[in-house]
Amino acid sequence: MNFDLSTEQQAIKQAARDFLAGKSDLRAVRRQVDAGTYDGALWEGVKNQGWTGIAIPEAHGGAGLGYVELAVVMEEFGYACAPSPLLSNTAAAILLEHAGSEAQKSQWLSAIAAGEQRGAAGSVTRDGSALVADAEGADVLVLVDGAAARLVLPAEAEITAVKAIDPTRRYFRVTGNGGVPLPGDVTAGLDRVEVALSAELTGVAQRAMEMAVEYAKVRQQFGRPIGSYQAVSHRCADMLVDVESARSATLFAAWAADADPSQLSLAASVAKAQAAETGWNVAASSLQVHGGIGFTWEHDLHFFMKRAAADARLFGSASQHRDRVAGHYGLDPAPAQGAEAHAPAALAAPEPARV
Amino acid sequence: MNFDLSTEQQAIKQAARDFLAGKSDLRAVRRQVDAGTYDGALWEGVKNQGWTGIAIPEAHGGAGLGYVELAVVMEEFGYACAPSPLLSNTAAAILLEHAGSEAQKSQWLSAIAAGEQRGAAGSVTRDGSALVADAEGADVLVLVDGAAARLVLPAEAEITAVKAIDPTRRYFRVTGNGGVPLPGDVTAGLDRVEVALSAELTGVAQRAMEMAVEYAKVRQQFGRPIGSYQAVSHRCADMLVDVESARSATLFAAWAADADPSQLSLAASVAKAQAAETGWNVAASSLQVHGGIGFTWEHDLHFFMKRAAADARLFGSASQHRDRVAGHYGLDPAPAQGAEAHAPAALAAPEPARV
Amino acid sequence: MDLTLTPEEEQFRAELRTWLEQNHPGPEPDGAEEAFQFRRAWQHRMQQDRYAGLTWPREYGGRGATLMQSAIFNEEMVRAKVPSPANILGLVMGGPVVIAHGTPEQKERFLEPILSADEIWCQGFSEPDAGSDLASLKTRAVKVDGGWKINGQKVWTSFAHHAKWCMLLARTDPEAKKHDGITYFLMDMEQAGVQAKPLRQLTDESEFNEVFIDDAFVPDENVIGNPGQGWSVAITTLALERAGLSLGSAVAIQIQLRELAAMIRDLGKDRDPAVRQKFGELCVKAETMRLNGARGLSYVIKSGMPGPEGSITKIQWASVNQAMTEFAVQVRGTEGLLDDTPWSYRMLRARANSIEGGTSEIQKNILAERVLALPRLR
Amino acid sequence: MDLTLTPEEEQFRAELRTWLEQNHPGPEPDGAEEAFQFRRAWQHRMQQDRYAGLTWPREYGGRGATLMQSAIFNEEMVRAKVPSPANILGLVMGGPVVIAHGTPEQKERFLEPILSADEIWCQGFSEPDAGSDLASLKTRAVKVDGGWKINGQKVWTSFAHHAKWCMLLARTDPEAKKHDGITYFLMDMEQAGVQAKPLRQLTDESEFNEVFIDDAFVPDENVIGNPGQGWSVAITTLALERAGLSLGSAVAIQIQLRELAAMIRDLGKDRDPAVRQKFGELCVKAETMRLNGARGLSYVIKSGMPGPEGSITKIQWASVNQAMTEFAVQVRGTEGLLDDTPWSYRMLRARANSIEGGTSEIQKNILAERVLALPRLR
Repeated sequence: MNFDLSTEQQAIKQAARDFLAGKSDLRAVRRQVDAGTYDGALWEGVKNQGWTGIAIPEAHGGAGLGYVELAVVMEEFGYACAPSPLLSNTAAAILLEHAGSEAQKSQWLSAIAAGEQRGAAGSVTRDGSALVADAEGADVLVLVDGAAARLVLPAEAEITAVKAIDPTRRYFRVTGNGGVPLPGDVTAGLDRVEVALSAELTGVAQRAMEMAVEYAKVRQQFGRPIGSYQAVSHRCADMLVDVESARSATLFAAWAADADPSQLSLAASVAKAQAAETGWNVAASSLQVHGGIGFTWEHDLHFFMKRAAADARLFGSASQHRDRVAGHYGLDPAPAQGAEAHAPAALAAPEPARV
Repeated sequence: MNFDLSTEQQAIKQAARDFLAGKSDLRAVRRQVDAGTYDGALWEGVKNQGWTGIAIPEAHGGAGLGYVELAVVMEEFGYACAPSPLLSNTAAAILLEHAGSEAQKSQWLSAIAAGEQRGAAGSVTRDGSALVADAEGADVLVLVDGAAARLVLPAEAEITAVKAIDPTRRYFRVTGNGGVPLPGDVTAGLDRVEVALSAELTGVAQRAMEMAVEYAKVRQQFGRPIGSYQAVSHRCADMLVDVESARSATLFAAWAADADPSQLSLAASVAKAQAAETGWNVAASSLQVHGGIGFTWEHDLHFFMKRAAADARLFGSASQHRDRVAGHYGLDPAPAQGAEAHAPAALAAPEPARV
Repeated sequence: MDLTLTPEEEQFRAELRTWLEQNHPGPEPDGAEEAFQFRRAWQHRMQQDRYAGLTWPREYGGRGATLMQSAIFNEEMVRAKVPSPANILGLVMGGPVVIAHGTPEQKERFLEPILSADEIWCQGFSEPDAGSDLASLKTRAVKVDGGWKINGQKVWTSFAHHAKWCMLLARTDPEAKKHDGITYFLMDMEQAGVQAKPLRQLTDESEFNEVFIDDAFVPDENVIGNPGQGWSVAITTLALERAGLSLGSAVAIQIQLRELAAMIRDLGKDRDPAVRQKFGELCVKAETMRLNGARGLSYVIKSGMPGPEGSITKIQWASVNQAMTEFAVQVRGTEGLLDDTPWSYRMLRARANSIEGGTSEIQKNILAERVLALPRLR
Repeated sequence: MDLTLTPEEEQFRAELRTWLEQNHPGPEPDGAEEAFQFRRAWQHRMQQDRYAGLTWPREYGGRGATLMQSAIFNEEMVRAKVPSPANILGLVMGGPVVIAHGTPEQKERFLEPILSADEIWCQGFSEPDAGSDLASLKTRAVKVDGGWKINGQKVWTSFAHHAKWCMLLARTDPEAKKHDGITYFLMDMEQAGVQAKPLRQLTDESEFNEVFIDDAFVPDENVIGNPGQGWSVAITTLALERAGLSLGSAVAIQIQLRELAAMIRDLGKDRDPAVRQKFGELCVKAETMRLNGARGLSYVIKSGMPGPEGSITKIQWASVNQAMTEFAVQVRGTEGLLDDTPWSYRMLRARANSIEGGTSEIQKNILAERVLALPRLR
């Protein structure tokens, strides 16, 4: 058992870290937020890196790497709070791969994975319209409604910009009943989308924690660094517990997606439930460490807090996932418990004791 | 508006404090726990003080004082963790007063209030039997089932001692379908019983907090008193917020029972929901301040923790009361919201704004 | 213990309600400047019937109201959803500090324009390096002929761009012990040495300003109290500012809880036990905060001085407001990410509640040291 | 990253499962002494197939198992609900410390009786005045002819009444700096100067003892390491003790969560959304703890040394076990006050989780100072 990233995975992480530090540092993020746009050059770079199809099989034009690699990249996008359509594009590709017909896949998946076309995905809300990140300018939309999904072309729908809590990404309402269903296993796709979101949330939380820790080391009050007060240092320790929990859960879910899909349903829900809470809680806690300065627009922290608030609500919420986890642990009526018949391969959650 | 205890109320508080310090200090509590008995002399003293009927009208043989006075006395019984049937006796008297027929009242209430007979009350559980504190040796039992209650004579029921989490009081299962219904307003009685329980919980929490604070002042680790570490001092400050919240809510509910019953339903639920959480949380937090020594039987803290765990579960639970509070604040279907028509007399929770 | 109001208090409330109904200024206009002028007019209306300067003695143009009346007033203002008067800091801090510590000439000069909102007041206490540790402030005042020359920087100053007068703490004796070398000034904001720059918040508003002070001048007659006694002047005002506020804040939260209940019903989640538990818990917390506030007020009315217990409701207010707004956003599900209700703004704004007016950590220090008598850390 | 087990590890698990099924000792008998003898027999059975001393080198009678195998072993022991072996402290601490720091003679003398449970070991580290601040211990050892004379008091000593040997920390040089004057002794418990007195817990059990040491004697040959180096000897053993434990602890919690789910179904509350939320949250916390434990184990396997990150799962374990047991009692409603299921005992016992083995506060200090490099408080 090796829970560490492989040398190749570490190289991908470093490449993503370097790429984003160069192309999307926090001054660049701020510029895009002020302009309400994305940096086209950044997106070109993303495509050139092959990240648009990192976890998509080579047969469908992707890089043929796994969800661990995708999680590694997405965590860095969260760490950088990079304004980019990558997440929504990734969600569309994943849903197409897992739920699309062969025709849909051959028409769209390869193009999206290769970066020739751009996809966007989101979920349908109460009024029947969908909330979709980066819908405008996308070539194809995937709209999820419960366990169903349909593929919609931009021309078939009305796409309206909406003001969202998160200024680092662009959100849209997509209205219209058109489109064709994805016939396959939407849930399998959604679980993998949650892995990507959990990874981004982990990166967001990691950065917010680092900001708090660095500030606590230098900010002096009453003659000593505030990080020497347990009110602050224990707060930071709590952040660490949360961040590591989100990361462990995300990596495990990513690994399950790659190597042991029988564990994915539970693992993805654990990851999203944990990461959604972690993202906001750590960012909010970091703000408390910063005091007033963290409440200013000039400080970068709020971008992370707002991104966390949005990511937590894209696709499944923490409470939906907790409910699902409760089912996995025995609160569903008996028929739904079939998954337990699986023999755990490695790090499986325990079956009931046999003695 | 005067939220302070009156001179008379303060005198009652001091009398109860002195009485219990003299007759039921912690060594006495420990003796009773070891023996599994109550101190008969203590009960005689309680009767002589008139506390068996403190909030019962003089017409029914009580002292004709109010629920504030009852709350003051019950808080002291919690503060002392006194092993005594007073709480159960009080609950029986309250329920008889508010839900009993005139015949039931004249037969039982005066005798209980005067201390000539002893009552006990509890609630019916899933299997139809009731859990009743101090049922054994009682002259009359009041068993509550939802919004109904019945009066049962000991001869009509089977009374079996049960092992409970709280060794400072004696608990029994009462089985049997006999008895006669109390025809009146059980809910009005129950709300007042919750006031008594909330007061006892407040006293329990107050004592557990004082123990933590005193220990934190004297216990030294790493060369200074542990109370100078924010991990400890902020924990104690949190206890204070909880204890004062429980006390404010309890006193308000007691006052409402006396002076403005239209506010009692909400106030009693707020008090019990807060006090039930406060009792356990403060006791558990106090244990953490104490470290290992607080985990020993020799230390008195655990009596308070266990009493808090039991009180929180007698009659309504915190979650039932939270649900009821949610209803009061607008989550009930419209018909149930009639109570809002009441004009608030003084410290009423706000109506919706009118502009 | 008696929680009923006196007939006079009931009458005060009844008259105030009627007055608020008859004089409600209507919805606040959009735009910061428009809103400010709106609030100035509203204060003027209040002043005409002696509702501005409510607790000020009548001889200074106030109503001489009791603390209880003041609490009723705060509650009713919140309940009626009227805006704050434009010169709120002048009314709740500036006037009281001048009345308590000012010379006859200062009272003559400053009080009336506060009431009329002709002169707006702001507060210059916090500095970038002096937040929780306020007494470490570095802004310097040096004695010059006829007054003081001030240099330094202040932050979190509301209304600085509208203000005529700044209640300024500056260090006049760098040799003195930390708290002893501070003096309380009234600094004229309309001078070349003073620059106010709006501070953009993460909510994208600018409630506050940075104030850059570069060789500003304050004449001797605008020192409040004696030089070197500024800390104690400021402390008494801060304490008075808080007394009676918590009841109003609790009522404001309870009104929002009613709003939230309506939203939950609209979402069809009012029978969801998980939602009811969380919502009920918020109501319990808000109500215990309100009752703690009432108990605290009762204590202040009796003792005349706010005690450290005020920190209890300050902590609770931040905690319950943060929890309530987060829950309101959460209960909307995916649509919670939209900025189409007041809740996402409120959720962000609430993060400052545990910082502004003394962080929750400082409040817990106060409770631990001054109520529980635990040993000091420092 | 690869979370599959190697074929050897899979085989180890499979063989162990079979072995546990075939050799499960059955339910533990009532009564403390009966239970202890039962565990002694169980350890003897384990030793016969080299499952006692699992990670000890084969030359000392162990199995030479890897850390991964050890973690699998802990998990399977929990899953099979077999008791701990009687001499658990000898196996996980005593043997490893003798193997790492002992002389050849000490290895010859002490190791075999640990494995066979013929000699039970206990630990004498904590003292009444030295809890979190362990290095402030006061038990004194004075050099005498051929050995040391010991005086002092220890507390929280498990198995003291059965133990032959006590791993004892005592101060040998009162002049030295706090951590430098401490020596690690193996003290014979069977001597007149040593009295063990059971410490009754609030759960009404006595897992631990106080040990009163009055002129006890330890010969020179029973000092581990050099005099004055006891602190570092103890620290390495404590760290090793913890590595690999968290996986087993997480699995134990997850098994109890399954029990809890069954109880919730029996109560008819499995479809109550409020119950499902709380229960699901507990499952999430337990699972993230397990995964953090696995990640930590993976790190230790690679680096050879447990790092400060182990404090993460220690904190989580206490937190989730306390929350789970409280919820289990709570979900029963009024019947939660009864002591007729294991849950009320577990809820009380869980309160010690955030104290025993290093308080949660100390764990947070460790994370803050050693992982996040925040400045030290002291």
